[in-house]
Amino acid sequence: MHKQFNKVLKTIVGGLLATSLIACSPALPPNSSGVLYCSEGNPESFNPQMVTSATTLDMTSLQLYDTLIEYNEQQQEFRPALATEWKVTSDGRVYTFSLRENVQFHQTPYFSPTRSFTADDVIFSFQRWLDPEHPYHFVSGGHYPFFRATKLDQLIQRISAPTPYTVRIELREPDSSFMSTLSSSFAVILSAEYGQQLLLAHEPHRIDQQPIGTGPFKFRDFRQDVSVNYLRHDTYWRGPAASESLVFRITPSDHKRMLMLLTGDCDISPYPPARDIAWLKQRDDVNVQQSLSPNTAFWAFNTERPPFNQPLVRQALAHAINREALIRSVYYDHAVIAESILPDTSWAHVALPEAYSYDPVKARNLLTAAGFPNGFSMDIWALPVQRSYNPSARMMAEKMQADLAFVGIRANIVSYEWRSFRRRLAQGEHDSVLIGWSADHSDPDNFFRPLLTCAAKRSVNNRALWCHEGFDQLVTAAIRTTEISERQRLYRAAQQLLAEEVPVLPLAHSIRYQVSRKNVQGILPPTFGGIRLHPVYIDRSEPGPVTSTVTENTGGVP
Amino acid sequence: MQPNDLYYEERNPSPLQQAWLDFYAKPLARASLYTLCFLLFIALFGSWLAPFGANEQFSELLSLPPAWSNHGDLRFLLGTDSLGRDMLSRILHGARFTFGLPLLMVCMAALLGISAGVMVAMNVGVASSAVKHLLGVLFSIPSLLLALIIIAVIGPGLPNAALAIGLVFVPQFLLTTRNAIVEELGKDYVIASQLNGVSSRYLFVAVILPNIVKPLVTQFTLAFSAAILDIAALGFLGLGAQAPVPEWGAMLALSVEFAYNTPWVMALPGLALFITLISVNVMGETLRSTLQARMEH
Amino acid sequence: MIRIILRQFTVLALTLFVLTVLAFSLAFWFPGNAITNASGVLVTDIHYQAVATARAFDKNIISQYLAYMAHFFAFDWGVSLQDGASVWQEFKLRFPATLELSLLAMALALLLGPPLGILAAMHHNKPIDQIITFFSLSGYSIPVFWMAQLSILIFAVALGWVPIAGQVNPLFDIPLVSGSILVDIWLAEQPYRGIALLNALQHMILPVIVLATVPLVLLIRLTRNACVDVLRLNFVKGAYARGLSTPEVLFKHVIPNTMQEVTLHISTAFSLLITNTLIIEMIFSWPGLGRWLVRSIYERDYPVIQGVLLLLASLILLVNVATTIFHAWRFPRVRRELNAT
Amino acid sequence: MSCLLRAEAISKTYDTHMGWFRKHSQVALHNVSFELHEGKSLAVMGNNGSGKSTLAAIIAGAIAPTSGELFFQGTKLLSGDFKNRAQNIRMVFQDSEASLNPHKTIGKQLHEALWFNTKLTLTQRNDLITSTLLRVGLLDEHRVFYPYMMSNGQRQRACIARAIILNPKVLVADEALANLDTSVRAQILNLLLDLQDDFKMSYIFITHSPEIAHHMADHVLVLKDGAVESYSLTTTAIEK
Repeated sequence: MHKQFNKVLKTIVGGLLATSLIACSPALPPNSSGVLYCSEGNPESFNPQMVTSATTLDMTSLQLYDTLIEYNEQQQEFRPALATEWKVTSDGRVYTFSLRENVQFHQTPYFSPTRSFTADDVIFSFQRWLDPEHPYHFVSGGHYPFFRATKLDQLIQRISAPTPYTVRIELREPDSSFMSTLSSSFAVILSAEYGQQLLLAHEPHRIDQQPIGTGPFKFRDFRQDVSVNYLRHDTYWRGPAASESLVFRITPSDHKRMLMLLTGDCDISPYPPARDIAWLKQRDDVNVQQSLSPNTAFWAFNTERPPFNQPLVRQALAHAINREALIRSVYYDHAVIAESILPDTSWAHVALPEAYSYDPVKARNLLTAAGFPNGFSMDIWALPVQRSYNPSARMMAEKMQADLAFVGIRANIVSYEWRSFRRRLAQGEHDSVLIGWSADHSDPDNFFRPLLTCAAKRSVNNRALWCHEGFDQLVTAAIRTTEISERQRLYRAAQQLLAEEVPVLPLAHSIRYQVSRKNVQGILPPTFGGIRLHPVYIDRSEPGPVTSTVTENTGGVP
Repeated sequence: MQPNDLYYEERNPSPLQQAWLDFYAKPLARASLYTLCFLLFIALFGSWLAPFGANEQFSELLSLPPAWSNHGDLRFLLGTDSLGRDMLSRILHGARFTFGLPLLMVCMAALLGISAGVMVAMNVGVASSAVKHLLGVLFSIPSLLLALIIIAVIGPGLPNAALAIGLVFVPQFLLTTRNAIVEELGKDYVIASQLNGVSSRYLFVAVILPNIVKPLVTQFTLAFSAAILDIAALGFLGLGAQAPVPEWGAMLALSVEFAYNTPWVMALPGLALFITLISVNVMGETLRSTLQARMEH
Repeated sequence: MIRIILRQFTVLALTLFVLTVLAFSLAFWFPGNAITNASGVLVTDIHYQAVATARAFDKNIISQYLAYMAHFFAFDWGVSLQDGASVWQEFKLRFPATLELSLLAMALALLLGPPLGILAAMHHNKPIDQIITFFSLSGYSIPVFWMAQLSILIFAVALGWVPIAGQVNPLFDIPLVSGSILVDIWLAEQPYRGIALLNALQHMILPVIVLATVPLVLLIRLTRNACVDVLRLNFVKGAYARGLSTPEVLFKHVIPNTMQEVTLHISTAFSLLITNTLIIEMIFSWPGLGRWLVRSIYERDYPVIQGVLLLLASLILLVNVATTIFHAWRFPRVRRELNAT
Repeated sequence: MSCLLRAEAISKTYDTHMGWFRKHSQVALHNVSFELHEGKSLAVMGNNGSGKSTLAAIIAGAIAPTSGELFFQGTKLLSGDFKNRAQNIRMVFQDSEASLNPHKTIGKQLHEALWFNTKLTLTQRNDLITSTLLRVGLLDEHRVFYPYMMSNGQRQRACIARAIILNPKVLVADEALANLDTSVRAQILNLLLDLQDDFKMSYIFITHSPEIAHHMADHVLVLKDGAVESYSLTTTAIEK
C-alpha cells in the first residue's frame, strides 16, 4: 500500500543496522603499545611533595620522578636511585649523598632542559618545602603535609652542595626514620631549571600542573575526570620504559573498573571490588596480584567538636561497632581486624583487643555516663575512593549506621569527590571520617607521627585533630633512639594511650589487590611507594596463556 | 431529589461517569488501575507487610540470589543485597518513598496550584498575554532541572528533594487551571449560569470545575509520572534519598556497584519503578483519551 | 513573519533577563558568602577585597547585577570552589561534549520518531500500530538510568559490542581542542584518524541510543496521535476521492499537516533530552556539563552551579524559541493565531 | 401601554491589544436607543458584525455597555446585578448545546435558576420544573437527561424552559432559531407565540431572517456597523 513510505523507512532502519554492525568489532589504535591503567580518582596535583593521597602518588611519583634513594622490600634495605652512594657521620647528624651523573630531565613541548640533573635540583626541591623564603614555597597552597607531619622540615638544619654532584644534609639531631622518609615517594626531585624558567614567565603555579621530572614517563596532558596521559621518557637513566605511553583512565567506581578490565577497556586496575576477588582469581583472562604493604583503616573522630571531645563518647563509639562483621561484608575476609593503629606485621605492634571490643551494652553505658542516654546525631564521612585499606568506605558506613542505630546514635553518611573531600577534611568540617593510612616506609613511626601528633594536626593530616602532649613525647622519644627494645617500650605506651583516648578506632589491616589482564607483562605488586609502571608493557601478540615472569627491576628493561 | 430519580440516574450516566465506564471497560487500563491501588496499599502498609526491617542486615547472608535460583533461600524471596538486607522488604518499604511521596507531593501541589489558579482566573486581566507567554516559556524548563536548582539552594536530601518536586509542579497546576478556566469563562453555558445570578463560588466549583476535569486530570497524571521519575532520578544521582533510605532510585544507584555479579539487586528496584511508571502512564493515557472522547460530544 | 521573529526575540530577551536575574540571585540564596558563591574566591583569599569591588558588592543591587552581567559576558565566571579552576575554561570544554551527545540523540529521535508515528497511524489499531504504541509507552516509562545500566550490562559487558564508558580510547591520544570528540578527531593530525573516529562512534552508540529513547517515543506518540487526527479529516478523504495515490496524499497532505502539530513539541522533546543528559553522562562517564553540574551540586560548588544552570536553561529556551519561529515560518497558519493573541 | 424596557444611547467599544503596546479600539455599538412595550416584540436585524449579538448580551446583562443606560419599568438597570435582572429579563442563546452545562442534568440546571432567585421549597421547585418542562413541550423525565442525550430541538426547548421558569417580562432570543431545521423551528416559534399569549412576555429577537421578524415582531431595529440604521414598525420595515 504505502510502498514509497515503507522504502524510506527501510533505508533508515537499514542504515542504523549497518552502523550498529560496525560496533561489533571494537576498533583499537594499530601498533600501539600504550598501557591503560584505570585509576580510582583525579590527581590532586602532579607534585607528590604536596599530597598524601595514594591515588596521586600512584599516578605521579614513580612515573614522573625519582627520589635520591629507594627502599628494597625484598632485601629490607635502601638502594641507590638518583644518589649512587651515601655516608653518615658517626653522630648520625650529617649525611652526604653522591649524585648520579648524566640523568636527563623530561623534554616536552613546554620545557627543553639544557643540562642534566645536578645537586642544584636537589637543593631546589628540598628548599621548596624547607624554606618559607623559597620562591616556590607558597605556590599551589604551600602545604607539604608529609614533611610537616614527619617534622622533616624541622629536622633538617642545613642542606648544601659542596660539589655539583654531592649533597650534604645536616640534621639537628639523629633520627632513625630519616632514611625511610627520604626514600618515600614524597621526596621527589624537581627541575631547578624549569622552576627558574617558570619564574621568569610569571607562571610558577604551572610547576605542579605541567610537571618536569627525571622519571620514566613525561607528562602529556590531563583532563579532569577523563584521563592523564604520559609519554615515554626516552632518555631515562634506567633505560626507556617498556611501553610508549601510559594512560591513567579516571574511573572512580570499582565495579566499573572491573568491567572495563574484563572488556579490555583497561589493562591494569587497582582495588578490584573485594567481593569479586575470589571470582576474579578463577578467571584465566586476568591476573590478580596482592601486596602486603602495611595499612590500617580507621574511623577518626573530630576531637575538636563536641561530643567527640569527650574520651567517654569516643570509647562508646568504639564499642558500638561490630568490626568482625565489617571484615566479612566489606572486606570479604581479605583483611584482619585491627587491634591497634599499627599493623600486626610490625615489630612494635601491641594488640589491645579489649579496648575496641564489640559490646553494645558497654557502649550504651558509656554514652549514658557521658551524658547522652538518648544518643545523638552525627555525620560519618566516607572516603569516596577505594583504598588499599578500605575497598568501600560507603558500604562500611552503611553497615556502621545500623550498628550505631542500635546504641541510639543516628548516623548520616557524607561523601564528596576525592579532592574536595580532602579539602573539607583539612578544614575540619567533619564529625568523624572513615579513612586510613598506608605505610610509606617500613618504620613503625610512619603510623604515629604523620597521623596523630600535634604537628600532624597542623599539617592537616591528623584527621582526629587530636593533640596530646604525652603521646607526642612518647613518639618523639621513640625516634631519637635506635635501641629496638627501648623503642618497643615507648611504642607500647603510645598504643596503650591511644586505646584509652581513642582518637581513632582502628578497623582493619587489609591486603591490597591489583588486577591486570593476562597480556600485561612486567607488572609487579604495588609497593610502599605505589606501583612502578616502568617495566610494564602489553603483549599484543597473544592470545594464549602467558606466564608472567616477575623480576625485580633495578634498572634493566625487559 | 425524588426517589424515582435514582432510577433515572442509573440509566443516565453523566459524561464523567461515562468516561469512567469507558475507562474501566479497557482491560489494560483496569490492570493499571489495580496495580496503582496495590502500590498505594504497599505505600501505606508496606512496612507492616515486609518480613524484615528495611535496614535489617544479615551479615551471614550477603548477596543472596532470589529464592527461585539454586542458591536462594526461601526466607528471602527476592534475595538480599550486598549488606545482607532483604530485597523484598526494602522494595516494600521503598514504595512509600518512590510512590507515596510523589503522590502526596503532587496532590499537595495540585491543591495549591488549582486553588491559586482559580483565584488568578477570577481576576482575569492581571495576567496579560505577555506574562502568559513569558511564563509559558519559563515553564518549558523541565521539572528535574528546576528541582535541581531548588536543591542546589537548599541542599540534597529526600525531604528537600520532595519539597523541590512539590514546588516545581505548583506553578504548572496554576497555569493549567488558569488557562482552562479562562477558556471556559467565555462559553455560553457559563454566561447562562452567570445570568442566573449564581454566586462566584458556585460558578467555579459546580459549573466550571467539572468541565475542566480533562486538562486537570491530564496535568495530574503527567505531573505524577514526572514526579516519580524525578524523585527516583534525584535518588539515583545521590541528590535525593540518602543511604540507607530504601528509595528505589537510591537503591539503583547503590546497585550500580554490584550489578555484574548480583544483577537482581539492580533488576528488582528498576522493575518495580518501571511497573509503577508504566501503570501511571497507561492510566494517564487512557483517562486522557476516554475523557477526550466523552467530552467532545 | 518579521513581526513573529521580533515578538519571539522580545519574549526570549525577557525570559533570558529573568533567567540571569535568577542566576544572579542564586549567589545570595546559596548558603554562605554571596561573593564567594559568585566568584569562587574565599574570604581568606588575598584577592577577596579586589573581587568584591570588581563585582560591585559595595554598591547597590543593580550595580551588582550589572557587574555580574559584565563578568558573565567577559567569560569571567569565577573559579570552581572545588579545584580553583576557571569555570569558563572548564565549561568551554564540557559544553561541546554535551552538545554533541544531545544533538546526535535528537537527530536520531527526529529521524525515527515521525516516520514510526506515521506508520503506526496509517495502520491505526492494527497489530503494527499496537506494537509501536506498546513500545513507545514502555520506552516512556522506563527509567533512563535503569535502561542505561541494563544496556551497558547487555551490550558492553555480556556481548562486548561496544565499550563501557568514555568518549574514545585514550590510547588514541586525541589532543583536547574543542571538547567535542568528533571535532577533536577531525582536527587531530593523526595517521589513523579513521579508526579513531570509528572508536569514538562505538563509544557514542549506546549513550546516544539511550538518550534518544525518551524524545523518540514522545515524538512517536505525538506524531501518531496527530496523524490519526489528520487522517480523520475530510480533506484527506477528498484527496483520495480526487484520485490521488497514497504516497501523494501522504506527502502532500498528511505529513505536512501532521508535522505542523509535531513541530511545536520538538522543544519539549529536547528539554526532556537535556534532563536525561545529566543522568546519561554520569553513567557513561561522559565529560560533559550534566555530570559536572550534578557533582557540583553535591559538592556545593556554587560558581559552577550558577554558570551551568544558566547555560542549560538558556539552551532549552533558545531551542524553544527557535522551534516556535521555525513553526511560524513553515506553517503560516499559526502566524495568524500568534498575532491574534 | 407603558414602556417596559428603554435603552438610551447604548455604546460598546472593544479594546484589543495588537502586538505589545499598541491598542486598537473597535466600536461594536454606537448610540443605540429603543423602547420596548409590554407584550410587544422587537426584532433586531443586521449583517454579521453589525453589533446585534453585543446588543443582546448588553440587554441580558452578560456584558456591560461602555456608555448609555438601560431602564426597566423606569428604573435603571445596573450591570453586574444579575439577580435583579434575572427576575425580569432572560436570554436564549443561539447555540443550545453550548449554552447548557454538559455536566448537569436539565433538571439541575433549572433548579439552579430557581435556587438562586426564588425562595421556593424543594417540592415547589420540583413542581414548577415539571410544569415548565411540560409547558415547553418536554416530558418530566427529561429533567434527568444530560444535554448530550437530547436532540437540538429538545435542547432549545430546555433553554427556553430555563429562560421562562422565572416568569420574566422580557425574553431576549439571540438567533435562537438559526440552528434548527425548518419543522422544529416552526414548532419553537409557535411555542414562543403561545408563551407570549399566556404570560404577556415581551420578546427581543436577534435574527437574520425577515420572515421571522415579519411573523413575530411589532418593531424592527436594523443595525449597521454598530449604529441604528432604521427603527420602525415591522410593516414599514419589511416594505422597505
